[in-house]
Order: sequence, then structure tokens, then C-alpha cells
Amino acid sequence: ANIMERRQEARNPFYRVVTLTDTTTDPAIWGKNFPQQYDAYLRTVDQVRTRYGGSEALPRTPTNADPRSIVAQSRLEEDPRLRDFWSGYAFSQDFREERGHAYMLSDQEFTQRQQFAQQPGTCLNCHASMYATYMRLGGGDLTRGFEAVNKMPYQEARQHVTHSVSCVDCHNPETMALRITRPAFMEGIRAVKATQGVPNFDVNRDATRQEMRTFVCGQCHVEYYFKGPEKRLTYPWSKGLTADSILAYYDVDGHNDWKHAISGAQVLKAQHPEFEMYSQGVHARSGVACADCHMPYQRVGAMKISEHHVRSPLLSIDRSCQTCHKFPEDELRARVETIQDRTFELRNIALDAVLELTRNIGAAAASDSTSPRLADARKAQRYSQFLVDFVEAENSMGFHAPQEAARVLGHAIDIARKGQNSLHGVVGAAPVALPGVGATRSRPASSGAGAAERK
Amino acid sequence: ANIMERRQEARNPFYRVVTLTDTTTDPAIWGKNFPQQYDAYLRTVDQVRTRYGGSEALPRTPTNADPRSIVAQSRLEEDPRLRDFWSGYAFSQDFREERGHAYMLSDQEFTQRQQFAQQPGTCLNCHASMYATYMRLGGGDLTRGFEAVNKMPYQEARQHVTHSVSCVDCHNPETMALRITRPAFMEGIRAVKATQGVPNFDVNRDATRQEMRTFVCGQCHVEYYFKGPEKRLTYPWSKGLTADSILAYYDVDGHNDWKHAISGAQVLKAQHPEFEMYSQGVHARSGVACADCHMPYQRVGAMKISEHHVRSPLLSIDRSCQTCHKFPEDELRARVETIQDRTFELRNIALDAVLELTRNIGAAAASDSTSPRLADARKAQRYSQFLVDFVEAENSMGFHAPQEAARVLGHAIDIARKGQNSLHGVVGAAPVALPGVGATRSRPASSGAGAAERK
Amino acid sequence: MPLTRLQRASIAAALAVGLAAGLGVFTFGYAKGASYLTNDPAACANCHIMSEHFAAWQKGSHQAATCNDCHTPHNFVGKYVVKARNGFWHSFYFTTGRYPDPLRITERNRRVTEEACRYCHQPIVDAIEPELAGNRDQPADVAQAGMSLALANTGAHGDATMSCIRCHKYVGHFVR
Ligand code: HEC
Ligand code: HEC
Ligand code: HEC
Ligand code: HEC
Ligand code: HEC
Ligand code: HEC
Ligand code: HEC
Ligand code: HEC
Ligand code: HEC
Ligand code: HEC
Ligand code: HEC
Ligand code: HEC
Ligand code: HEC
Ligand code: HEC
Ligand SMILES: [Ca+2]
Ligand SMILES: [Ca+2]
Repeated sequence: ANIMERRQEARNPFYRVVTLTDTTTDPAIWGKNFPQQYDAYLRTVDQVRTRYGGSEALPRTPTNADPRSIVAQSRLEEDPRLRDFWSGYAFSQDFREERGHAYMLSDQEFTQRQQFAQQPGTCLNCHASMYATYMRLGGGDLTRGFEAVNKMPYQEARQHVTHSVSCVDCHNPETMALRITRPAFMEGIRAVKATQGVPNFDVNRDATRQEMRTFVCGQCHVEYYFKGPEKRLTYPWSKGLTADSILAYYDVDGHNDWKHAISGAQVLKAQHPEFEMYSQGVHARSGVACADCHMPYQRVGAMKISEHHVRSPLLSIDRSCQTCHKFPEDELRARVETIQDRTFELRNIALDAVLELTRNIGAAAASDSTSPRLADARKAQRYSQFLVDFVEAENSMGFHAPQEAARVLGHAIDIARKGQNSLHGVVGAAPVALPGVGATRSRPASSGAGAAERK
Repeated sequence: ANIMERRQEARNPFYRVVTLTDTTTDPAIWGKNFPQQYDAYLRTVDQVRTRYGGSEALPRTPTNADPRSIVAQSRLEEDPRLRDFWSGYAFSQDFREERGHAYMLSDQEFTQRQQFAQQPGTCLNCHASMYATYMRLGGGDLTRGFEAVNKMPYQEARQHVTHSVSCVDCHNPETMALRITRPAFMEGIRAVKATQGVPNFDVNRDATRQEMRTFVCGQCHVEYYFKGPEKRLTYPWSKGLTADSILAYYDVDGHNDWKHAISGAQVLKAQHPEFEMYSQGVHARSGVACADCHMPYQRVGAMKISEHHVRSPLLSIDRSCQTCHKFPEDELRARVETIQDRTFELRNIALDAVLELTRNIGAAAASDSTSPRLADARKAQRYSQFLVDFVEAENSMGFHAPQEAARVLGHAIDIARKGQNSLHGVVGAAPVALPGVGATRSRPASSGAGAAERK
Repeated sequence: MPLTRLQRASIAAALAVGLAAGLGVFTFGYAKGASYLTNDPAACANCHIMSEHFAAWQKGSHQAATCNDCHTPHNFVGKYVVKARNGFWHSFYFTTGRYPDPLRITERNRRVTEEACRYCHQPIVDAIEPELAGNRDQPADVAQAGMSLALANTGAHGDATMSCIRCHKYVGHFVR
């Protein structure tokens, strides 16, 4: 075709068959206007495994309590050390590889973790289409609706939702522009921007389009906790986004997730800090967004659209990576796996270190529960356990920020093993402290003659 | 310069004023044919500091024993922990930041390390223009000349050389093509290639031009030891180029550099493993050579020539980095410094761990020199000390392979602290072993249903 | 009577402009600066410092597009204004030797190039353009990419279009 013939005026490529509003939660209706995006969205049911990602489809016999006929593989069976790691907490009962968005609501509803403790409605924030529900229950005030759902017991809140995350949660129905619909993220990102010298950040007013292509995912793929009796969903970011800053935040806040069953330490569970880890990497620094890799453009007929089959980019290397990196597919996969293998190797020795400490504390407490050494050792467990979990729970196995993941694990190893030393009264042992506290983090500028020349 | 000249330059790049041969060691003579390269080569006398690299020019009063009027800053004064780290070895007496090639011969001749022990002629391999000397002393056989110099005492060998590394060491005088002139590298790289399934690699016959742009540097910027009574310069690469493989090599070989003065452990000194570390990084994987960054092309008139002022690329970011990375200079510098700061942070906690262990062993040996626990703890020191030194001695502070440097330090921390545990008889403590031995280094392939689909 | 500072500055400036114009005109003729007025990519390579781009263009996917297709606006007047401006300054810098190494596209010319992508490829990117995302009339004020850390655009997220060369930076001249 002659390029001149192909040249046309910009036009809206979609036919508006139905009118969409803020209360249209059913994605099938949006699909009438945007059939390609909808079809791809439906394909998030696919399960394909990569070395560290994707997921495996394992058949099971449905029961009344859990009607799912297919689940993802159990991470506890893959690595039984995790049962001890989370001993005493719901995660030691059931923890599976995460899979596509289509499953988010049922996987949450039917995880055995629900049997372990009464969960709050807050859980739903990241596992269902919430926008219309929040607006309805808040009488038009999103935040009030959010607060209302948080306070309900899970089962009650569950009655108010129907779909997994849906079009309305990410898009303005009139313009199709991206929007943030989760108050916890609005508050969290405002705190982050404040640490960077940007006051009063209103994400829906101030974010760039490229930022939005990351922020919509950052609403859920983040570390969180339930604050206070209102069970308010809170992102612990006011000191920054690194593992160290978040740990320091919890230390001041005093929050604990549970008391470890083997050691009695007050510990924390880290959960899917993809946005936080990604933010430390060179892709974030280069302005590459989550959607660039996880929703790459795809040619459909005469146009290209964003691939709404959100999944591991290793299943679409050509479109996810190769426009920016002109290397063969196998080479790019090998780069990712090299990074992941290194992370996995360190994660394993770090996990062993924390578990040894945990068992040492258990044994020490059993023989003398009043030993003054227990407190420091338990603090070491609290810190190191969180740092290991930060990398373990982050779902890219280090790819999103390879050196940072290794740095965090290096601290975890150091603190866990220092805890063992201090428990055993090793002379001259360094005190247990938050990672990097007291350490020199950058070479001091020179004081000598050449300093002036420094460029 | 005007445009007429520029057009000419494009046609006739060099004027061959003099005839160069294999015995022309004086760079000034080569400089008659290639004045731009020669002028730049002379500028390696410049001393400018970057945060972690370059060097500082410190004036000193020349003495008869050491006539240098300017030296680089002392790394021992910058970080006095290093004196204990190398206690009992020459490096604890004098260790300075390295500087430009112009100084290599005098810095070696006058370092106080020369007072500490009688050094062999082998040292000169990397500190002088050796090609003509080797050929002369070997009667036309490079390797025989190399062996002859190795066996001489340093002072005797010193009489046979005049210049720092010179044109003839890197270039064929007739074609100006790069060539390898160091037998130790020829042997070392052959062993490396064999581990990669390439037998009988003859570097001057088989290497690509792009490889040569790295290999010429890899002749000197590598870890080495003097093997046997012949003091043969040897690169410990037959198990591979990673820190772990080199440590495993030494373990089989049984080589020790010295007995640590505080702990009595038989330890190793790692030295400038730039080539080895670089080989683990994404730049090496992408085919980027040392010369691409350290000798970037420079436009001189109509030609592009290689900048022979070899130095820190942070002093020429535009030409060294921006050809490939279209980010502003300050941003690129910040990326490098972020990587270096993370490495430095981990290096510091790893150094502390090794030093604590060292002192613990010293104290334990003082109270009971027959304790059966000493052997394991000393082994832990040997391993962890080498791993820390591998990153410490590598001169890019992690930049050449950020995640790999952090991985090596993670192992160092683990092993050092395990050594403390085993010295103090901690129950259930993991045995001290080479890094990663027994650890799972990659996730095993799935055994479940989804595995077949793995792509 | 001594010249005032202002007078001295004016004279210097006048001389500089004259010299610049002289050099520019000189080069424009001698160095085939007029090649700026043709559409032949080989003409751009008349200046040796363009020759790498020329070689890389020949290896790339866009032989269907000339240098000018990507580096000048797609309307008659704009095209010759930009050609004249670039032709003059490039000749001037080339002759004086005062240009950055490596070459870097200027902000203004980057915008021109971003518009050029759309000139040929508008239909295929209709779905990802802000007509849809924002339903607003926005000039194709193009994203900051590569050269600047500012993310794809400034202001509220509906305001601007995607930068094409953020992902497709190799299309014009294949280099790695
Ligand atoms: C430069 C590309 C890139 C960017 C940007 C990126 N990711 Fe990833 N992501 C990957 C790769 C590669 C993996 C590893 C996939 C695998 O192991 O199969 C991954 C893994 C994941 C996983 C686990 C996927 C699985 O298959 O189990 C999640 C969830 C995820 N990323 C979310 C995010 C979020 C949220 C963001 C933005 C905050 C983000 N990613 C940014 C490339 C990217
Ligand atoms: C409303 C919350 C929410 C939002 C918004 C969200 N995710 Fe997810 N995401 C989840 C949940 C929950 C799961 C796990 C579902 C399960 O395992 O049942 C998940 C799973 C994933 C996976 C794993 C797929 C697999 O095969 O393992 C990827 C990749 C992913 N999300 C990326 C993204 C990206 C990219 C975005 C933004 C474009 C995004 N998510 C937005 C909640 C969300
Ligand atoms: C801040 C957002 C957020 C909240 C709140 C949240 N989840 Fe999730 N959940 C996710 C994301 C993202 C994933 C996918 C990534 C992963 O599994 O690590 C996920 C995955 C899961 C999975 C599948 C993988 C697994 O762990 O077996 C279950 C089950 C689950 N969540 C249950 C819950 C329950 C129960 C709660 C409340 C106690 C909850 N979630 C609260 C975001 C959230
Ligand atoms: C988890 C977030 C998320 C959900 C859910 C989601 N989208 Fe999107 N959508 C995106 C992102 C990110 C983009 C890219 C927007 C941009 O570049 O500004 C996008 C873009 C679009 C576009 C613009 C054209 C294109 O493909 O880039 C349309 C139309 C669209 N989505 C329709 C839908 C429909 C229909 C659904 C529901 C079936 C849906 N989206 C669900 C995140 C989402
Ligand atoms: C929109 C552009 C873009 C996309 C898409 C992208 N990258 Fe990158 N990537 C970059 C940039 C920019 C860098 C930083 C180095 C540079 O400037 O080239 C980088 C760096 C890297 C590095 C080296 C950094 C490190 O952490 O070791 C790897 C490996 C990498 N990318 C792999 C991938 C893979 C795999 C994908 C797809 C899943 C991907 N990239 C997608 C732009 C991109
Ligand atoms: C991608 C670019 C790149 C490549 C390739 C590269 N280096 Fe470097 N190198 C750097 C940077 C950046 C530094 C840090 C400089 C600083 O801190 O000032 C560095 C530091 C060094 C230093 C210390 C310099 C100083 O100023 O003290 C040496 C020596 C060195 N490199 C040698 C090598 C050798 C030998 C190779 C090949 C085996 C190599 N480099 C490959 C970029 C590179
Ligand atoms: C014959 C041995 C030899 C060869 C070959 C060699 N170097 Fe060196 N290099 C040295 C020595 C020795 C020093 C330290 C000199 C001193 O401190 O007096 C050094 C110093 C350096 C420095 C530090 C400069 C500074 O300011 O701190 C850099 C960078 C460097 N070399 C890069 C390279 C590169 C790149 C190559 C290949 C193109 C190369 N070297 C080839 C031996 C060598
Ligand atoms: C395999 C090559 C090689 C050999 C053999 C070698 N050097 Fe070096 N030397 C280097 C390189 C490369 C540098 C610059 C990098 C650095 O300092 O880490 C250097 C730097 C030095 C420096 C300056 C920095 C410092 O350490 O204070 C001294 C002094 C020195 N060497 C002395 C010696 C002595 C003495 C010997 C013999 C015992 C020796 N070298 C053998 C390659 C070598
Ligand atoms: C430490 C190694 C080293 C030394 C010493 C060295 N060169 Fe080079 N030289 C190189 C490298 C690397 C190249 C790039 C070769 C290539 O790309 O194939 C080069 C290229 C050249 C070229 C080809 C044109 C160019 O600039 O790329 C000339 C001419 C040259 N060198 C002259 C000299 C002269 C004269 C001396 C001594 C004053 C000298 N070199 C010393 C490493 C060295
Ligand atoms: C000849 C090309 C080339 C040169 C020169 C080069 N790089 Fe790179 N760089 C790459 C490639 C290729 C990658 C891998 C990612 C990709 O494909 O873009 C990369 C990756 C990187 C990364 C991300 C990887 C990581 O380890 O975090 C950084 C940072 C980086 N380069 C900085 C630099 C700096 C600083 C310089 C100059 C001292 C430099 N590069 C010189 C090609 C180059
Ligand atoms: C008279 C010699 C000459 C010719 C002919 C020439 N250029 Fe250039 N070009 C230069 C010089 C000198 C520069 C650097 C000027 C600067 O960076 O401001 C340059 C820079 C550029 C740049 C990057 C800087 C900017 O202004 O954005 C582009 C793009 C460019 N030229 C395109 C072209 C195209 C297209 C042609 C053919 C139509 C062409 N050039 C013909 C000399 C020339
Ligand atoms: C003069 C018209 C023209 C201009 C201007 C133009 N293109 Fe193209 N482009 C084409 C033609 C013709 C093809 C060949 C493929 C086809 O027939 O669709 C093509 C192919 C492509 C392809 C697919 C091949 C590939 O390299 O991956 C991409 C992507 C692309 N163009 C992007 C761009 C971008 C980005 C710009 C602006 C920087 C641009 N184009 C400017 C005409 C043009
Ligand atoms: C976030 C990355 C990204 C951005 C931004 C981007 N593209 Fe693309 N583009 C892609 C990917 C990925 C493909 C390949 C799609 C496929 O193969 O299905 C593509 C394909 C294309 C094609 C070729 C389609 C074909 O197969 O013939 C053209 C033409 C194109 N893009 C033009 C543009 C233009 C014009 C812009 C700016 C308005 C742009 N792109 C912005 C990633 C991007
Ligand atoms: C299909 C579009 C396209 C064509 C055809 C094209 N260019 Fe470019 N050119 C670009 C883009 C895009 C950039 C900006 C690259 C970047 O920022 O990474 C660029 C940048 C440049 C630059 C500045 C250097 C830089 O990397 O910023 C020069 C010079 C240049 N082009 C010259 C030419 C010449 C000469 C030709 C014809 C032989 C040509 N271009 C053909 C798209 C094109
Ligand atoms: Ca998964
Ligand atoms: Ca130096």
C-alpha cells in the first residue's frame, strides 16, 4: 500500500455501541465498545509457567467449601521451609503461586487462609471491582465508601462485589483515560511524593500519563497493612519506598503481623512489593512503566492496542522487550533468568539464616525463657525475616531491581547471623540494628589536595 | 581547522613518518606516526578524582629510596580497617589508589611493599613494556623470555625494562592491529574458553576484533598468583571466571598468599579482577568492550580515533556512555554512583563481618590454641576474606557487574558469620563450605501438569 | 573616544554574525550544504559526520522514508524553514567544528520527528492517542523521552501523546 493512501486524519478507532458510566462494572458491557481489549482481558484465565513466574494449572476436586476445580501450584509444597518461616500465621497453611487477574476474587475467597482468621472487608480492595461499590456505599464519596467496606467482616463485604478488577477500576468511562480509584494509593503516593519534595500530590490531577501506566498497577501490587481498629488499608511509605524505609516505618509504628510460633518473635509479613522494588530499578529510572512490559502494544488489524492479557512478559518477549532491546529472544530470556537465579541463590541462603536463628531462639527460650539475650535475637529475627520476605514476596524474583534485591538480602543475612551471635554471647559481636544504621553508605568526599578537581 | 583540511583527513588518516618494528619500545617514536594517540597516551599522568575512582595527586618530599614527588592517596588511611584485614601481609603497609598508566613502573618500583618481601621479576609483566624484553631474553621465543624474567629477582629484572606499557605491547607495528603479548593471558583465556566448550583457543588467531578490545586489558586487569618455585604468573581460571570458581580453584590448588597475623588463618589476596567481574555483567553480555568505555572514540577532524588517555569513564561520560545511552550526563553519573553506593554499603558490612570473625579466632586461639573449632573458623575466614577482597580489589566498585558484586558479598557475609557461629559452637549451625555449595541455584523445573506448556 | 561596553558588544556581535553568515554561506556552497534542499539521503551524508547515520539508515527498516521524511515537517513552508535553519546552523557548526560528540538530536527537531511518525502511521496509533485517552484537542506536544527524565509528558495525564521514539528509537538508523 502506498503510504500516502494510508495516511488519514486521526479518528476515533472504536465504535461506541453502548454508553458507559461510572456504575458499569460488568466488563462484558465495556467489551461491546472495546471488543479486542475485552477478549484479551478474558484470557487472563490462561495458566502457563515460566521458570519463576506464570503459574501452573493443577486440577483439584471441587468441594462445597471450595468450588475451584483448578488452582495454582502450592509454594509451600515447592519449598517446605516456608511453613516454618511463617509458622503461626495463616500463610503457613496455604500459599500459592499467583495467577491471572480472572482468578483474583475466587482465589481470595477460597484460600484456606480465610479459615485461619476472620478477615476484614479491606481485603477486597485489591481483589475485586470496587469503584462502583465504594461510590455507592459512600453516597458518592469514594473515601467514605472505602472506609465503610474496610470495617465490614469479609463475608459481608463480599456480598457487595461481583467482578474481578474491571475496566471501571482503571478507566474513566467517558474518556477512557486512566484513573486511580483506590484511596489507599492516593494517600500512599502523596506521602512518597512529599518525601521527594513534591507537596500535596493529587494523583488524578498531577500524575503524567506515563506515571499512570505504572500507578494503576501500584494500587494493588504493593506492601500494605491494616491500620488500627478501623482496619484501614495503609501503604507504609512515608519514609520512602525501599525495604529499609518500610521496616523503619513499622518500627516506629509498632505494627506486628503475628507472633512467631517457633521463636516468639513479633514479626512482619511482606506482601507483593512490586511497585516498591520496581521503583529502585533502572527501568523505573528510565521511565519504563509496568504497562510497557506487562501490557505491550499488540497489532490488531490496522491499529495497535494495549495487550489486556496481563501476564509474565517472558511470554511475549518480542513485544515486551525487543522494541527497546535488539537482542534475540533466547538471549533476553537468559538475561532475566540469570538475574533471577542469582536472586534465588541469595534468597535461599538468607532464608536458611533466618530459620537457623528462629530455631536457635526457640531452643534458647525453651531452656531459659527469661534470658536477657532473647530480646535482641528476636529483634534480629523481626528485621531479617521482613527483609527476606520482601524479596521472596516480590514476584519478579529480583528482575525489577536486581542489585537492590541482592542488597536487601545481604542485609538480611547479616542481621540474622548477628542475631545468632548475640544470642550466643559472642564477644565483640556487633549490635543488632536496622539495616545500614551506622553503616557508611557512600564514600566521603576527599579532604585532600585533589578534591577541588573532582568533576 | 577548516573544512578543506577535514575532507583531506578523511582520506589520509596517518602519515607514516618512521618505520616501526617489534623492537621499537619507545612510545615517542610511534608518536611520530600517530601523534594524536601519543599525546593522549602521555596525558595518563593526569590525576582527577571521582567518587570511587580516578585518583588524587598528593605531593610528597622525594627521598633517595623513593624519588616520587607525587603519589595517589593511601587507601589504608582512607579506611584503616584494611590494615587489620591484611594484617601480616605487605598490603597492610602500603596500598594506594591506582592511577594512570604513566605511573605503573615507578609506583611498582617504589611501593613500600617492596621493602616487605623480596619480589620476583614476574611483577613486571603488568607494569612495564615487556614485549621486546621477553623476545630478546627468550631468543625470539616469547614464552621462554617470560619464564626467564619470572625467575629473576625484581631488581635484576627491572634493569631489562624502560617504559610503562607501550604501543608495542598492544599493537602489531606493521598493521597496528591489536595483539596479545602476555603468555599468562594466552594460557588463561585458553582455559576459560575450554570451560565454555571452545577447545585449543589461540587468542591471537581466534579472537574477534571486539574481543581483542577487551582482551588487551585483560592481560593485566585480572586476579593472578605466582605458581610454584618458578614464580610463573598464572591466572586461576580453569574452573571459570566467577569469584566462586576462582576460590574453588585455589582450594584444590592449595595456594595461600599468607598466614593472617591476627587469626593464623591461611588466606588469599584478591587483586584487580576487573576482567573477571566485567565478564559477569550485562555490558559484557551485550558485547561492550573495555575500550568502548575507557578508550571511547573521539572525533579528531574527520576521523574517529580511540582516546588513548585511558581513565575513568566518568570523566568522559558524553563519549563513553552517551553513544549508547541517551540520558543526560548527570543522570548517567547518578546511575553509576547509585550502583557504587550500594556496593560500598554491602562491602562495609561484609568487611566488618570478616574482621569480627578474625578477632574472634585470634581470641579463641589465644585462650586455647588446640581447640578443634579453630580449623573450621579459619576456613570460613579464608573463604569470606577472599570474597570481600574480590569486590574490594575490583576497581569499579561494583559497576562492572552490580548484581554479581552484591551476590559475592552476600556469600561473604554468610560465610564469615557462620564461621563465628561454628567457632562458638552454635547448635545446628550450618557447616562452613564454599559459596553456594549445596545451595539451590535455580528453581527446579516443575513436575506438575503445567510443565509441558513451559515456553 | 573609547567605545562603550555596549558599542563594543554590538560590533563584536555584528562581526560574529557576519563571519557566521560568511562561513555558513561558504560551507553551504562548498560542502554541498544545498543538499539540505534535496530529498536524497546520500546528500545528507555529504557531511562525513552524517555518514554513520546514513549507513545505519541503510541497514534499518525505513528505506521507504528519507532523512527528510523524519527530520523535516510535512508541510511545505515548515519544511523549508526547518531545512534552512538546520542547513545554516549545521553548516556553521560543521565549519567551526563546534558540535557535540556524539551528535544529539535537538528538542525542536525531536518534536519534528515525533510528528513525522504520526504523519505516516497515524491510523495505527489512533487507538493509543489522546484523542481517545483524553477526548481533548491537544497539539501533538510530544513526550519527553530518552534525553530527559521527565516521563512521557507533563501535566495531567490526559494532556499529551505517547512518545514513539521512547520505544522505537532504532527505527531511523539501526545502531546498538
Ligand atoms: C522492564 C520490564 C518490566 C517492568 C517495567 C515491570 N515488570 Fe513486572 N516483570 C517483568 C519480568 C521480566 C518478570 C518476571 C516474569 C517471570 O518470571 O515469568 C516480571 C514479573 C512480575 C510479576 C509476577 C508475574 C508472574 O508471571 O508471576 C508481577 C505481578 C509483576 N511483574 C508486576 C509488575 C508491576 C506492578 C510493575 C510496575 C510497578 C512491573 N511489574 C514492572 C518485567 C517488568
Ligand atoms: C485491583 C487490584 C489489582 C490491580 C489494579 C492490578 N492487579 Fe495484578 N494482580 C492482582 C491480584 C490479586 C493478582 C493475583 C490473582 C490470583 O492469583 O488469583 C494479580 C496478578 C497479577 C499478575 C500475575 C499473573 C500470573 O500469571 O502470575 C501480573 C503479571 C499482574 N497482576 C500485573 C499487573 C499489572 C501490570 C497491573 C496494572 C496494569 C495490575 N496487575 C493491576 C491485583 C491487581
Ligand atoms: C494491597 C492490595 C492487596 C490486599 C489488601 C490484599 N491482597 Fe491478596 N493479593 C494482592 C496481589 C497483588 C496478589 C498477587 C501477588 C501475590 O500473590 O504475591 C494477591 C494474591 C492473593 C492470593 C493468591 C496467592 C496466594 O497468596 O495464595 C490470595 C489467596 C490472596 N491474595 C488473599 C488475600 C487476603 C485473604 C487478603 C486480606 C487479608 C488479601 N489478599 C488482601 C493484593 C492484595
Ligand atoms: C488493571 C488496569 C486495567 C484494566 C482492568 C483495564 N485496562 Fe484498559 N488500559 C489499561 C492501561 C494501563 C492502558 C494504557 C493507557 C495509556 O497508555 O494511557 C489501557 C488502555 C485501554 C484502552 C485504550 C487503547 C489501548 O488499548 O491502549 C482501551 C480502549 C481500554 N484500555 C479498554 C479496556 C476495557 C474494555 C477493559 C475491561 C475489559 C479494560 N480496559 C480494563 C489498564 C487497564
Ligand atoms: C520502553 C523501553 C524498555 C522496555 C520495554 C524494556 N526495557 Fe530493559 N532497559 C531499558 C533501559 C532504558 C535500560 C537501562 C539501560 C539502558 O539505558 O539501555 C534497560 C535495562 C535492562 C537490563 C539491564 C539492567 C539490569 O537490571 O540488569 C536488562 C537485563 C533488561 N533491560 C531487560 C529487559 C527485559 C527482559 C524486558 C522485557 C520484559 C525489558 N528490558 C523491557 C528499556 C526498556
Ligand atoms: C560499560 C562501560 C565499562 C566497561 C565495558 C568497562 N568499564 Fe571499567 N569502569 C567503568 C566505570 C563507569 C567505572 C567507575 C569509574 C569511577 O568510579 O570513576 C570503571 C572503573 C574501572 C577501573 C578503575 C578506574 C579508576 O578511575 O580508578 C578500572 C581499572 C577499569 N574500570 C578497568 C576495566 C577493564 C579492564 C574493563 C574490561 C575488562 C572494563 N573496565 C570495562 C565503565 C566500564
Ligand atoms: C601491562 C599491563 C596493563 C595493561 C595491558 C593495561 N593496564 Fe590498565 N593499569 C595497569 C596498572 C599497573 C595500573 C595502575 C598504575 C598505577 O597505579 O601506577 C593501571 C591503571 C588503569 C586504570 C586506572 C586509572 C586511574 O586513573 O585510576 C584504568 C582505568 C585502566 N588501567 C584501564 C585499562 C584499560 C581499559 C586497558 C586496555 C585498553 C588497560 N588498562 C591495559 C596495567 C595495565
Ligand atoms: C597480573 C597483572 C599484575 C601483576 C602480576 C602485578 N600487578 Fe601491580 N597492578 C596491576 C594492576 C592492573 C594495577 C592497577 C589496579 C589496582 O591497583 O588494583 C596494579 C597496581 C599496582 C600498584 C599501585 C596500587 C597499589 O597497590 O598501591 C602497585 C604498587 C603494584 N601494582 C605493585 C605490584 C607488585 C609489587 C607486584 C608483584 C608482587 C605487582 N604489582 C604485580 C597488575 C599487576
Ligand atoms: C593498553 C593497550 C594500548 C596501548 C598501550 C596503546 N594502544 Fe593504541 N589502541 C588500543 C586499542 C584497544 C585500540 C582500538 C583498536 C580497535 O578498535 O581494533 C587502539 C587503536 C590504535 C590505533 C588505531 C586508530 C584508533 O585510534 O582507533 C592507533 C593508530 C593506535 N592505537 C596507536 C597507538 C600508539 C601510537 C600507542 C603508543 C603511544 C598506542 N596505540 C598504545 C590499545 C592500546
Ligand atoms: C557500546 C554500547 C554501550 C556503552 C558504550 C555503554 N553501555 Fe551501558 N548498557 C549497554 C547495554 C546494551 C546495556 C544492557 C541493557 C540494554 O540492552 O539496553 C547497558 C546497561 C547499562 C545499565 C543498566 C545495567 C546495570 O548494570 O544496572 C547502566 C546503569 C549502564 N548501562 C550505564 C552505562 C554507563 C555509565 C556507561 C559509560 C561509562 C555505559 N553504560 C556505556 C550498552 C552500552
Ligand atoms: C554541511 C554538513 C551537513 C549536512 C549536509 C547535513 N548535516 Fe546534519 N548535522 C551537521 C552538523 C555539524 C550537526 C551538529 C549540529 C548540532 O548538533 O547542533 C548536525 C546535526 C544533525 C542532527 C542532530 C542535531 C539537531 O539539529 O537535531 C540531525 C537530526 C541532522 N543533522 C540531520 C541531517 C539531515 C536529515 C541531513 C540531510 C537533509 C543533514 N543532517 C545534512 C552537519 C550536516
Ligand atoms: C515517510 C513515511 C514514514 C515515516 C515518516 C515514518 N515511517 Fe515508520 N514505516 C513506514 C513504512 C513505509 C514502513 C514499512 C512497513 C509498512 O509497510 O507498514 C514503516 C514501518 C515502521 C515500523 C515497523 C518496522 C519496524 O522497524 O519495527 C515501525 C515500528 C515504524 N515504522 C515506526 C515509525 C516511527 C516511530 C517513526 C518516527 C520516528 C516512523 N515510523 C516514521 C513509513 C514511515
Ligand atoms: C510502550 C512502547 C511503544 C510506544 C510508546 C509506541 N510503540 Fe509502536 N509498537 C510497540 C510494539 C511492542 C509494537 C509491536 C506490536 C506487534 O508486533 O504486535 C509496535 C508496533 C508499531 C508499528 C508496526 C506495526 C506493524 O506490525 O506493522 C508501528 C508503525 C508503530 N508501532 C508506530 C508507533 C508510533 C507512530 C508511535 C507513537 C505515536 C508508537 N508506535 C509508540 C511499542 C510501542
Ligand atoms: C524513520 C525515521 C527516521 C529516518 C528515516 C531517519 N532518522 Fe535520523 N533520527 C530519527 C530519530 C527517531 C532520532 C532520535 C534518536 C534518539 O533520540 O534516540 C534521529 C536522530 C538523528 C540524528 C541525531 C543523533 C541522535 O542520535 O540523536 C542525526 C544526525 C540523524 N538522525 C540523521 C539522519 C540521517 C542523515 C538520515 C538519513 C540517512 C536519517 N537520520 C533518517 C528518525 C529517523
Ligand atoms: Ca505467577
Ligand atoms: Ca584509580
